[in-house]
Amino acid sequence: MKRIYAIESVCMNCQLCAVFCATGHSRSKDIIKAHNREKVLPRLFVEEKRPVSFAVQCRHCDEPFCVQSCITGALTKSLEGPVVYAEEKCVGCWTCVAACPYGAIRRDVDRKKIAKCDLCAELTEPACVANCPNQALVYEERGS
Amino acid sequence: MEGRWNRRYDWQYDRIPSGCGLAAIISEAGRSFGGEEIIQSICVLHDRSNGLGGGFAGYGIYPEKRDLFAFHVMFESIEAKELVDAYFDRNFYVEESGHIPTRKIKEITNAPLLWRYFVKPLDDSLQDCELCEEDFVTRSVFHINGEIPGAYVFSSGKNMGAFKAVGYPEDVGRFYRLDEYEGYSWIGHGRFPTNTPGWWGGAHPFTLLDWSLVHNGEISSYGINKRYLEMFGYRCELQTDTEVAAYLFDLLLRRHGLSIEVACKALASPFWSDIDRMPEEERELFKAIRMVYGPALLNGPFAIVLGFTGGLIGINDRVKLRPLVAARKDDRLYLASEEAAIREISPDLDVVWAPKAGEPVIGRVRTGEPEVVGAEETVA
Amino acid sequence: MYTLLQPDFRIKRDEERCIRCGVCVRQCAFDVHSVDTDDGSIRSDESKCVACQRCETLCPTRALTLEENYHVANENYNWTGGVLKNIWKQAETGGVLLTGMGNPRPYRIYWDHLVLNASQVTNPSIDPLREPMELRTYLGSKPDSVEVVKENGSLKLKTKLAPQLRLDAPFLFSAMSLGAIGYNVQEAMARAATEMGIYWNTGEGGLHKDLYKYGKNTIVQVASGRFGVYKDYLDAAAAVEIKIGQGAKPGIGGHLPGEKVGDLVSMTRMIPAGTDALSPAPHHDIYSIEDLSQLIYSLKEATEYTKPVSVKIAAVHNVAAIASGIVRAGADIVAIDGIRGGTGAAPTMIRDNVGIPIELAIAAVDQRLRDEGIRNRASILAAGGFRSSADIIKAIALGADAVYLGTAALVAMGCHVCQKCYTGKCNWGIATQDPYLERRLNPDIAAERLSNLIHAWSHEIMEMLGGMGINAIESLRGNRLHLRGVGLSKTELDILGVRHAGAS
Amino acid sequence: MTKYAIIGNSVAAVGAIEAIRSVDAEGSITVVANEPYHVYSRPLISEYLAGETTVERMAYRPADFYEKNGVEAILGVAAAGIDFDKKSIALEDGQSVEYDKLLLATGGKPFVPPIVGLDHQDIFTFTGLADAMKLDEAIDRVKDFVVIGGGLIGLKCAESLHKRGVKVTVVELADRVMAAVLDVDAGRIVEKSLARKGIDVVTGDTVEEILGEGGSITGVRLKSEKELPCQAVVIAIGVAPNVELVKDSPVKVGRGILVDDMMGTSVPDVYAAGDVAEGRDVLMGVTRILPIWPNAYMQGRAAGMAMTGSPRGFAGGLSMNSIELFGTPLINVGITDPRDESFEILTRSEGDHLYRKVVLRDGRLVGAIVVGEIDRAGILTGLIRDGVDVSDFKEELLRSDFGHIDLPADVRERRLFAL
Repeated sequence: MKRIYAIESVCMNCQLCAVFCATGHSRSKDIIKAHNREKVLPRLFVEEKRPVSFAVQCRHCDEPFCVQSCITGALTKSLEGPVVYAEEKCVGCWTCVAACPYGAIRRDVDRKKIAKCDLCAELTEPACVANCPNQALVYEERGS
Repeated sequence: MEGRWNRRYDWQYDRIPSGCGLAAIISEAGRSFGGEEIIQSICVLHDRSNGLGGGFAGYGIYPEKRDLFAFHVMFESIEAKELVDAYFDRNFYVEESGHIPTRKIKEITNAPLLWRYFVKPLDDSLQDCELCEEDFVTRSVFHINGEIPGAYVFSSGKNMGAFKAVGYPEDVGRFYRLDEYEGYSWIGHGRFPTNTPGWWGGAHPFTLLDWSLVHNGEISSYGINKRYLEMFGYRCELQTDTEVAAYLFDLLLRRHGLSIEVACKALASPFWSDIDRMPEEERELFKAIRMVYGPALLNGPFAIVLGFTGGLIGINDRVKLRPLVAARKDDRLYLASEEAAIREISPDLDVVWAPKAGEPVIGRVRTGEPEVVGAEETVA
Repeated sequence: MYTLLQPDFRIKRDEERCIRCGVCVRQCAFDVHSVDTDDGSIRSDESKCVACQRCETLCPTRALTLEENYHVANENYNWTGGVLKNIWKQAETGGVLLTGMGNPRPYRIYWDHLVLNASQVTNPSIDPLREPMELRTYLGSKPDSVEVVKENGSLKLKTKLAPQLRLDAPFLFSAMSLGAIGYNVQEAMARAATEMGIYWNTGEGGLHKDLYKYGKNTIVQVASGRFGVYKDYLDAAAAVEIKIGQGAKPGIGGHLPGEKVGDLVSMTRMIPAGTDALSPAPHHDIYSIEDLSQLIYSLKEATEYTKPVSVKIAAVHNVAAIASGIVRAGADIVAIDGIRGGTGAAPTMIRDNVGIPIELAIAAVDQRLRDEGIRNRASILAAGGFRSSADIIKAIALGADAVYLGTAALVAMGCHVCQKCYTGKCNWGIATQDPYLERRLNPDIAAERLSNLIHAWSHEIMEMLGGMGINAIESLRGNRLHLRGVGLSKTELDILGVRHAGAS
Repeated sequence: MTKYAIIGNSVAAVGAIEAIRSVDAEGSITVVANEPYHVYSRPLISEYLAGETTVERMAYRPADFYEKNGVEAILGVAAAGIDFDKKSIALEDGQSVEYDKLLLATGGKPFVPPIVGLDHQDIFTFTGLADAMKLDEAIDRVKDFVVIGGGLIGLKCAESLHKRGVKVTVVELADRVMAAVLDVDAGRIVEKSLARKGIDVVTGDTVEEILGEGGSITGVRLKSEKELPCQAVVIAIGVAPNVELVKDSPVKVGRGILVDDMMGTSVPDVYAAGDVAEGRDVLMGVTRILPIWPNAYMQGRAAGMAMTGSPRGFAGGLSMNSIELFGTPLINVGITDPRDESFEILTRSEGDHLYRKVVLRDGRLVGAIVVGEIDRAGILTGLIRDGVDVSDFKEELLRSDFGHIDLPADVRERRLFAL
């Protein structure tokens, strides 16, 4: 399946991936509203330790620990490959957070829900990839 | 230099855009025929010219004086002629000097003094400047045209002559009594300049030594062709496309000793995409030609006919933006802007074709003399 | 010392738009922006701002605008703001004023006073979308003529030609050394050059091992510091260029401070890490033209006469005579860098006041070589501030064989011409060795941008050539009749060898 | 066509069904369970009790799960016995189910210690939906609860009861709550967070007798002789494997049903998974019961794969819990409180809200406790699971924002982008 890959050698730590991820997952899809009013959380983490940085999103594992750990069935592995998250089923137990070896699941503490990468299913290319100004994120099929 | 007769139209004569008609006939058997045929042929192309210039060149027309350079000179004034006479006296043996025969006709007016010299460089003169005959003659032509006010050499070859004037070509032919000459090869031209009253010197053909060149087109590469020639000592006094084309042939064929075929490939070179597809040896040759002779490439629309002793070349630019038709009948090769000009004088042709872009059509006297300029044998 | 200098710029932040994402904070190597930990808002200290526009460009909500500080000094026509600030700066530091990029002074740019010709009616223009249009250019020494013989019915070339560089379009990327610019920038140029069939130039900083694979499209430089010059370096290249001078700083050498000499630069330049890399003003083995000839032939010997040798000089007053000497000394290519040529670092006074415009230099050199009948013996490369395909086609019409693109290439890759290259803090990741900044220049993107530029300019040149009724670039080269001057004096026209517009 | 049978209908069964169907679309699958409900999320019974969810929303898989997976679900009917020779399960209603491959996923049952007074009313356990429903129904008439057991179940139950507005006291035998998975420091943080909300926690003590009159509870008496008044008691000490079906059978039982890494029992074609199974612990190197949800799914899945004949194996159980009590999230993984000198322990804490502990053995991470900033704690879990040598950057593990960036570049690249 197509996955998002970070290219660390050209990630410049602007973190626009996070900005556009949050915007893409906002109700308004408006970058200013998404951040200043809706306070949407990005579905990815940018790790940074100068000079290196890179974004980490859900890897949509073949054998996803999060899905196996999810106590409610909110996380499932779809046949097409992505790990699908049904927010309405999530109770915020954070078991998946503990299980995910990538640390790719974010807690939305206020809402007691998790937030994780859905590969921007409705778009042809995830927002983080599409908006990375330095092509440090690619969305492609590699090997498995 | 200001006020010089032959510089009067200096700027204007730079690349006068013109449409033209041209025609040429050669007997590859070397049989002579009268000048009326070429007049008759070019006459058909009347509408391709506008009366502002017509001209001819004939080869084999001075058989008795074949060892002498025939200078055709136009003078604006007697003073100019005196200066030229003095120049010839210093540097040449002058065997004969006199009017070029003309007939008075109402269509041709304002004729300058038209004079003909049969000359030979003095040995002393040649030794003084360590030049061969041809280079010495070339230098003399440049000297007269460049330095002597009111004088213009328009023909300087052996056993050939150029005839040109302001007027329609058929009138120019009658004016110069071409019907009274016989030659084995003839070139004719009618001119259609768009922006200036014609000047006699500006009519085609342009000549140097026995090269004569008529041209329909506009050479966009003129500026660099001229500067390139200047590097080799040519002085392009008239600043016309036709003049540089003539000189380029002189440089490549006579001075660099290239064959006609190779010279034509320099002046109308194949495209790189074609060269890239050639077998290696050929590719390297054409690469070298383009690298070395890039500044000589004639770029822009043209159909050119070049006459020389014993031969004739017709060639188009490398995308064929101007018309040129070729035909054969018996020993004759015909070239013209339009097929009609050929059919007019030879209705029943063996073969007629339109030469491809950049591919020269070469006519050559096959038997006996005269000696062919240029290197080895080439075929059309 | 308390500074009398006012900030050059003002930064306006639209608080309505700012989403406090911190892109500006993380992207500014000059530490202009910072987060106010009290309320999470972002503040800007404009005194540090160099107007590189990195923050402006990356701000996802366009919340930032940069303005010139309107009243930095009480300027007048003589005592301009720039002049006053320079004096204050020097009064505070006692140092030579340093700068980067090309000359910004308003010397006449002749390109803007030259217009091109086009065909109308009497001569058909050529449509490059339908007809072949040839930009291919060979750089190197050409003989006066070729000798061709006929053997077994086929033509054979007898003349052995000197080595040539084949360019698919008349551009090259200028010499910019590893050290002055980052590795990624060189990689991008190397890749774009390879893709587009042109060349890039290492500058005087050696050639990194990983770039040897682009050798076929690489010109290696031999400069006064001889950095990184050894057998493999020469062998890897397509051509060798001896750098005598540079348009941005004629007459002076170069100085790469030790802090920029990290492992990569050290290895490539073959000098110890952390040491200053000093390029002397003259080559200490070239004190005259005959010495140059020796070096040219040494390099030809070393490369077994398989590679053209270029000599690069700054355009100075007697450039034509110097160029002639260089050709006669055996150079296959003469590269001339005009007064608007760029640099990573130069004393401001030198950059702004020494040298002559490239237009005049091209015209003078081309004419001089023709007058001497040796124009074919060397190609002329022109450099120094070419901004567009129009500048380039005019340079070619004046007589250049091809042009070096330095600043334009950098701008294509993202340079915003803030002229702070010498600080090593280039926020665009170009003129820096800082690993945090360097990675901003993604060689994939940069190579593509360069290729795009070359593609676009090539196409524009084709269109203009076609308009003139020309379908091969060599028919325009030195063809000054396709140029006309507008608003130039007789002297200028004479030097350029161009008529005034209106003269037919 | 293979006949698969599964006894039990919780997460291990689901893991097995999903595994089988990923390989074998043809075979028949029969699920037998004594609980009458569609497969539901057992851990959500505390949310149910707290009134934060409904039975419908507790469905672990969609309503059409059985149908979509071609499963015949016999629910509300207990298995009465198994004939391992004939490969047949006898049901309590007299039916029987034949199988080729059998999975025992019978789970656990609440462990009830010998306490005096267990015959009173309003004594509850807390492991299934039915337990939660009974408690829900009791809340209206009870003001004070005592929860016996300060482990995960006990505390979640206490929190839910507290949210319903009743007074709760937790009694824990050990010296701290969640003693099985937390160390003293972390335990104290949890206790304080409970105390802040008004839940009393008694540690180091236990209920010896449930006091009452006429069947109704009036309080409990602790070992310390202290008495706590209450009207109901929840016994939430833990669960014991439900091994009754295989008593006196050839299936070997330790504390639970002993399984190998393919989840196979001592009897061919019989597998066990989930809270009933005693499998290998990835860190301890011993077999033990790990009654946690993710473990049950993974075991079920491993068993399912093995039953189809394409075994993937089970990587081994890993103790891992995530719990949030009154807004303090907490995660524990692996070995968290070793007493052995061979372990290296690093900790960092900030007040009562942040605590981070990592446990190393031979340079490898084997356990961690994260309280408070848990967001990226899964990375630690991954390092534990994969046995990554962390000795070069062990101090970094204590940072809340510890991430892949702290790993050597090559390790990072492999770990992040292997897929």
